[in-house]
Amino acid sequence: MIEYLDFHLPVLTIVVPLIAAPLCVLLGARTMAKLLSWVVCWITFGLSVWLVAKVSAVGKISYYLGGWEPPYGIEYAIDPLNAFLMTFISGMGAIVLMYSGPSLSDEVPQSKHYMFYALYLLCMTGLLGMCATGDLFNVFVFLEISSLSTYALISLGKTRRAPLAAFQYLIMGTIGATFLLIGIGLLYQMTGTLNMADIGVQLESYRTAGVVVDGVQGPPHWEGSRTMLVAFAFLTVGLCIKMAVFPLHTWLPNSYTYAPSVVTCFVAATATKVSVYAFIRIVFGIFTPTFAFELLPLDTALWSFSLVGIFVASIAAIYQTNIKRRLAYSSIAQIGYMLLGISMANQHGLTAGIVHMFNHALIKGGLFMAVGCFALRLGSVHLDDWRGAGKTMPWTSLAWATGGLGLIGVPVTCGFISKWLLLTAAMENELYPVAALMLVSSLLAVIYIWQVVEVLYFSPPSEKAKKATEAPLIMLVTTWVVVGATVVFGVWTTWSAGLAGDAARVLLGGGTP
Amino acid sequence: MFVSVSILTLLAVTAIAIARMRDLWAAVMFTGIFSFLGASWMLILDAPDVAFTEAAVGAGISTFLMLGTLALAGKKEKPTTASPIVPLLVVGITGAALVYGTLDMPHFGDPAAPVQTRIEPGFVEKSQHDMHGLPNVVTALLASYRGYDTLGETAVIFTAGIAVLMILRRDPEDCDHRVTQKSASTEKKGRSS
Amino acid sequence: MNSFPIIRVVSKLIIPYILLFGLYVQFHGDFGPGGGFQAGVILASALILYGLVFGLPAVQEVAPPRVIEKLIALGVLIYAGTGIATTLIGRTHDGGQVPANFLDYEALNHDVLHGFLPHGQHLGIFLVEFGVGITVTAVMTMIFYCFAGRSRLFNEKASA
Amino acid sequence: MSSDQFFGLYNYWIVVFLMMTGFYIVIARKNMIKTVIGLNIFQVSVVLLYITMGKVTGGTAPVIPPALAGQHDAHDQHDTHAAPSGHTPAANATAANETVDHGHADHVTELAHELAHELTHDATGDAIHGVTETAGVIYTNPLPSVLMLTAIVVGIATTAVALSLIVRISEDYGTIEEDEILQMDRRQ
Amino acid sequence: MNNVTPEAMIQICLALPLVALLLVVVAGRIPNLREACTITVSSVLFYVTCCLAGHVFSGARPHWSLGDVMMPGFEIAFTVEPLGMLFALVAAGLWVLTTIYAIGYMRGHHEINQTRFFACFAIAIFAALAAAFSANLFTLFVMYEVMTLSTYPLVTHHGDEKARNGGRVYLGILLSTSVAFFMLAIAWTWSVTGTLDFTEGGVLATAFSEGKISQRQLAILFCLFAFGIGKAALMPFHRWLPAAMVAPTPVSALLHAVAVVKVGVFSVLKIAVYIFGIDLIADTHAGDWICHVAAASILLASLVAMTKDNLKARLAYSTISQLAYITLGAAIATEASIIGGGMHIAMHAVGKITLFFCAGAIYVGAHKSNISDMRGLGRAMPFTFGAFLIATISIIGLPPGGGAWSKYFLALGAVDSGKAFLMGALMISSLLNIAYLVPIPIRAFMAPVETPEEDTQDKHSGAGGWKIKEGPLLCVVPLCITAVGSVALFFFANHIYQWLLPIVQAGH
Repeated sequence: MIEYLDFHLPVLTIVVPLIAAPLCVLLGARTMAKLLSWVVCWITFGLSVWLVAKVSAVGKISYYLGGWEPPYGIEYAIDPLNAFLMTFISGMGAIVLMYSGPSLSDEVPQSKHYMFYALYLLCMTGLLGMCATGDLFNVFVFLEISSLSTYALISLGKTRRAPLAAFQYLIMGTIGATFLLIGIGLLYQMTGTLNMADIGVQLESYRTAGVVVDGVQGPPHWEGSRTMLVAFAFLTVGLCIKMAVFPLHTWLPNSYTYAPSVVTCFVAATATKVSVYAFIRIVFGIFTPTFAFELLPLDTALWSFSLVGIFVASIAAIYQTNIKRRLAYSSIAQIGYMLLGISMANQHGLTAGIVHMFNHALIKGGLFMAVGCFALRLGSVHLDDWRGAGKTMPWTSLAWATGGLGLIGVPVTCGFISKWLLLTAAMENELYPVAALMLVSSLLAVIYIWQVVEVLYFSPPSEKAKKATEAPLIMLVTTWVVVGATVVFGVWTTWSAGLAGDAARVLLGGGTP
Repeated sequence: MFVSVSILTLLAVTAIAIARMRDLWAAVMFTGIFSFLGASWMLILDAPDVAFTEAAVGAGISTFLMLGTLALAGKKEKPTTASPIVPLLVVGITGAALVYGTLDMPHFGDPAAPVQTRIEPGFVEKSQHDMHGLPNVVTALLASYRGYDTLGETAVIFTAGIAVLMILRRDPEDCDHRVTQKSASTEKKGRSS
Repeated sequence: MNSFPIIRVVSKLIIPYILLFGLYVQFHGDFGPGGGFQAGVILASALILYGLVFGLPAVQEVAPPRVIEKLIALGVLIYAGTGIATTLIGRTHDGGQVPANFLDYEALNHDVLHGFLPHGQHLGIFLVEFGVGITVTAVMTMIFYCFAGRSRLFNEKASA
Repeated sequence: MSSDQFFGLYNYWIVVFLMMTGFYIVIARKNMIKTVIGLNIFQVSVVLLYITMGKVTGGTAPVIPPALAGQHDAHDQHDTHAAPSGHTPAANATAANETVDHGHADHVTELAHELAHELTHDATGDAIHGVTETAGVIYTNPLPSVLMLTAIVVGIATTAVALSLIVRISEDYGTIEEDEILQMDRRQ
Repeated sequence: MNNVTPEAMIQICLALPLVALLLVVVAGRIPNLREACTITVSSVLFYVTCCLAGHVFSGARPHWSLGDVMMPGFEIAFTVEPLGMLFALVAAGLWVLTTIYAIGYMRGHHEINQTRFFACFAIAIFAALAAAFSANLFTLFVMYEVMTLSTYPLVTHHGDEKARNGGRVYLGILLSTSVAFFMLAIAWTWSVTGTLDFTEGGVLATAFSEGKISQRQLAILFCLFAFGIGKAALMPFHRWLPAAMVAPTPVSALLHAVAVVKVGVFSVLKIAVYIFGIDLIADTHAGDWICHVAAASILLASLVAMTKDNLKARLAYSTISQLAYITLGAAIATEASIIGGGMHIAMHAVGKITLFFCAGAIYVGAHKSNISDMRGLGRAMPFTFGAFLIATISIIGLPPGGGAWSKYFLALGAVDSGKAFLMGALMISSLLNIAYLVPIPIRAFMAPVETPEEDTQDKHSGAGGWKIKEGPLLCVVPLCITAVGSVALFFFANHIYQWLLPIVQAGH
């Protein structure tokens, strides 16, 4: 049994939730579906923890689906980076699902619960599949699984704006996916293969031997190949839409705001991170940092977009009275930090970017979970209605404050670790203005977080806050598990920073640890 | 050559026509025609499976679905007041980038293109060996070599099915839900005013 | 639409052939263009045609939404189940048993009714195409139900 | 630009034009159904892009004539009896299986070479190296077709979800013009 | 305590405040038990700190590390050296007194949320000790932030609009400066030197000699540190200090005398000594800009203090001025000035806490917070105002107040460095100190009570109008002790000098 699981670990991690989704529909009953999805989520989490342990022990794992070797078949290629990512996706998935119960009953009609569970599992499957795969087209397919289920989940929101937000996201998301598809097509055309590693090898050979264009041997450096440039551009833009990088972020605020709280928790914690991962994979795994950052000024472009995005989104966040929207803008800003780290393309920067993916998932997950608790008890996510809730919902308020400190990047929370790593990486690259701007921008987070804290603790209670009681135990406990994790991983960073460091090393061409 | 040129021209004309049309019903019909033309060209390009599917999906299901939606949501598009400059600019840049990208592409039908030569032996020979004589190589690829993609595809379809069911199914409880929602929104309105 | 008798008669005549064609496409995918997806679309279109002509209640009697809903799930399960089955069975190699990867149809080799029942890759492809066919048919039908269920036109017809 | 280049690339350009028309409809039009139509055109054009790149001059659809297929079937049945597994095995990189698979992989590569030789043996005319060619027939690369089958299915799935969202929106707002809806929301 | 190693003592010192925190939370519902716990633990802590001080001042440098809990290279580690030890002694000693005082004050004033108050207090003390013992910049920074956050609930203790605004300024300035400047400076240091450890002689000296950082950059870096450590309240980042005056008086005492501001100036000193190295600062004139800023702060803050009628506000500006002395000491960076700065931490702490205790006692006892209302109050509160007078003398720098020595050393340092204008600034400032502090006790004792009827009543009832109406006993006793302490320090200064001497000599 152990041997069986061990051998099929990469695929089981993805297929188990995939199978559970139709089972939920087949069962049809709310409680059964709930039970099943709980169990499956935790199994998936267990499997991915196992996977991460295995990768740490033996290095990169390949799994050939259908037994077909690449480039004929599809390969699952697990290395420290995606194993790490899969662990926290499935972990967040499991914990948010545990959390979901009361909030779900409040926001989604009971008869639709089993479908919610099915779609939730599918969303998780899609995200996990995107991480695990080593095949470009497979990335697209799983991206669509996760996207479609996300659209549907968002449309479950209580107000009539939810379907609208879902539609807007669908249009943007599909444009992004189609751009991705075009990019994949162009790459396929120039290399004749879809396996990422194989494309990398092929491009390497062009770099040394040159591309044959019109039957003429080209010069042995492939920035000359215009097709490759355009392919890269389309992949980047497509993923940037999915990541919600600043000028392409328009879908995100509405989606996060009007989706049911549970969906927001899960999506905010995981979805954009996976696109960031795919971007990392494409830049470092297929093309090379040399191509992306030296031949193309992508690094400068990313810094400028990230920094502008961080400032614009943070300032926008300050002006939002809807807390979910406020956090949504904050998410856009935080993506900027991840990209800043990645664009530095060195060990420290990349580690910082990857760690921040993880840390931000925890922080934002925790904050949105706290918002969900408030939404359940206060029936509103407007700042005005939250006045004085610190008295009646002390634990939830404290969770918000703690998570908020993480977002600000106060020491002893994991937000500090990412910020610190980013800062030192920027210093190492002698990007002093970037470092300074980054720090100044993080002060904006103080404003939009602390305003809420003040409202919670120092305002005369609103009508709703007076009547409110503390959130249900299960929601409170899970929220605190996540918020507690932000503190735990702020002190004990050996695991997260260590894994991220390994991942960065592998990506930068170093040997597996 | 002549056939393909004329089909391509027709495709372009249809696309422009759709873009300019305000009558949604006609636009949907033209989209169906567009898919059909596309399918015919795919047939010329030796992709009968895709052509078959595109005809069934593009000219069949999606037209049907869109007509169904039109019946529920209205048939006329309102003229937009927004200036088309920005979209045109975006499209222009994207298109220019793509055309720029084509310049180094292997030419149409080039037998030496990486797509044709990279995998050695190619899928056709390999599948003959592996599949014990399965005539349709596309099916072999679809279901076996890239069977996992197809599992993903089935999952996508499944997702879409559940999604549509969840978005559109009316449940008795759903009605109550909408009522409470309406009252919540009026409450909010009252407060803000 | 059901007020036109000609359409009713014609569709009654056509539907069996559509179904037959759908089944042909489903099981003949190995040999010519076609496969589970196309077959599913065709089979669903037969149901949809039936629904359009004879009304939603009539077609829902033939294919109840509850059943269709379960079929959506069933198809995916057949597909993924085939994959899981291959991992569980493993493949025979040099007389010994070695693990077979997910969706490795080589594990489905068997000697029962050799030459009559498909085996190995053929069996695998048959099974997964079957799964795809079921899901696609069910999903397309379900989408039709959902859209038609929202349509005032159909609801009035149901009450009339 | 040489005429050679023009004739080699013009159908890509038309495909690009089609894509951009679709893309324009998506971003310029505020009517939701029109947006979805644009998305459809965009996606169909991408399918055309892939299919175009798979085509090889003088090629034919990758469906092997049954006569030829039968020939191989016979060959393979013989083969199957000799070795129960006749295709490239799972050369899984996991350490445990490596040794087993390695030997097997060699064996299979050998088989594949033998087969390739056999296949090209009676080929007529100039065999262009590497082009998929069996018994004198050049086959178009089937992989783009397969990818696009998946993409079409994904496309219709997206369309279905989009349209169902439109139905809900039009029920809730009474319109499917994005401008009007945004105005209504702002007024609220 | 003889068989306990100094390393273990560090652990005990750091653990005790946390134990206190736990006990306070657990015993929150029973005030007497809660306070007993706090007092016991704080007394034990003071005892252990004294024992540790014995080791450290006789030359030991105990070290304890939590290991690389953070990223490799960033460890939470503690090394005790004399400067930190002195600060820890001050903090631990004053914690006992502040606790006692706080009990009197909080109960006398019927404050709410007392449990939260004592809990946050314990965390603040923990952070102060940990910062004092920190072995590297990283630990120092972490503890600095912990301190900021743990004192925020104290500042906003009343929870009203005023408290919220005060807290906003407090948190805003402290967090902003620490994130925008301090963190940047740390990262810069890390990127230049590759280490954050406090090393005798300074880590930047090597980097400078290797040309990794220029003279001008060093000056900028020093500015970043000096301004980044917002708790040092260098102008123009001083606004938080008066803003934090909304807090209850024991908190003000804690903020202004013991924990918060002292962590700030202590950090500046420690960075000057162990990151830059006093020789480097002296050679490269890295501190020159800050010298000017500090001198300006000293004078301006004193001038502003004169305009304030609210006693606590006046004391707050006085604090800003006095803190700038210490920053100045660090920026001048001669042996004498560093010792003077270090000494001033202790001298000012004891003096200023006395003044705040007095302000609080007056508030509890007479419900007066404005200086103009305190005419003749000295007759009713002789102990309080007596202590006030003594502390005033110390703050001004007149013998027999402890402040005399520290100011003497600072002046000596200024002369050594050849910056005569600094000497002038110090002199003028002392005069200003006299001008804004001395009138308070003088008026309290000498001036007639304003309301005549009350005056006559007093004459009738009491012997010569001396009707004693002091604050609660628990308030008055601590302030007498600290007043006596500030005099004692005058005679004790030589020891402090001897203790601090190793830190300035190590670099040579």
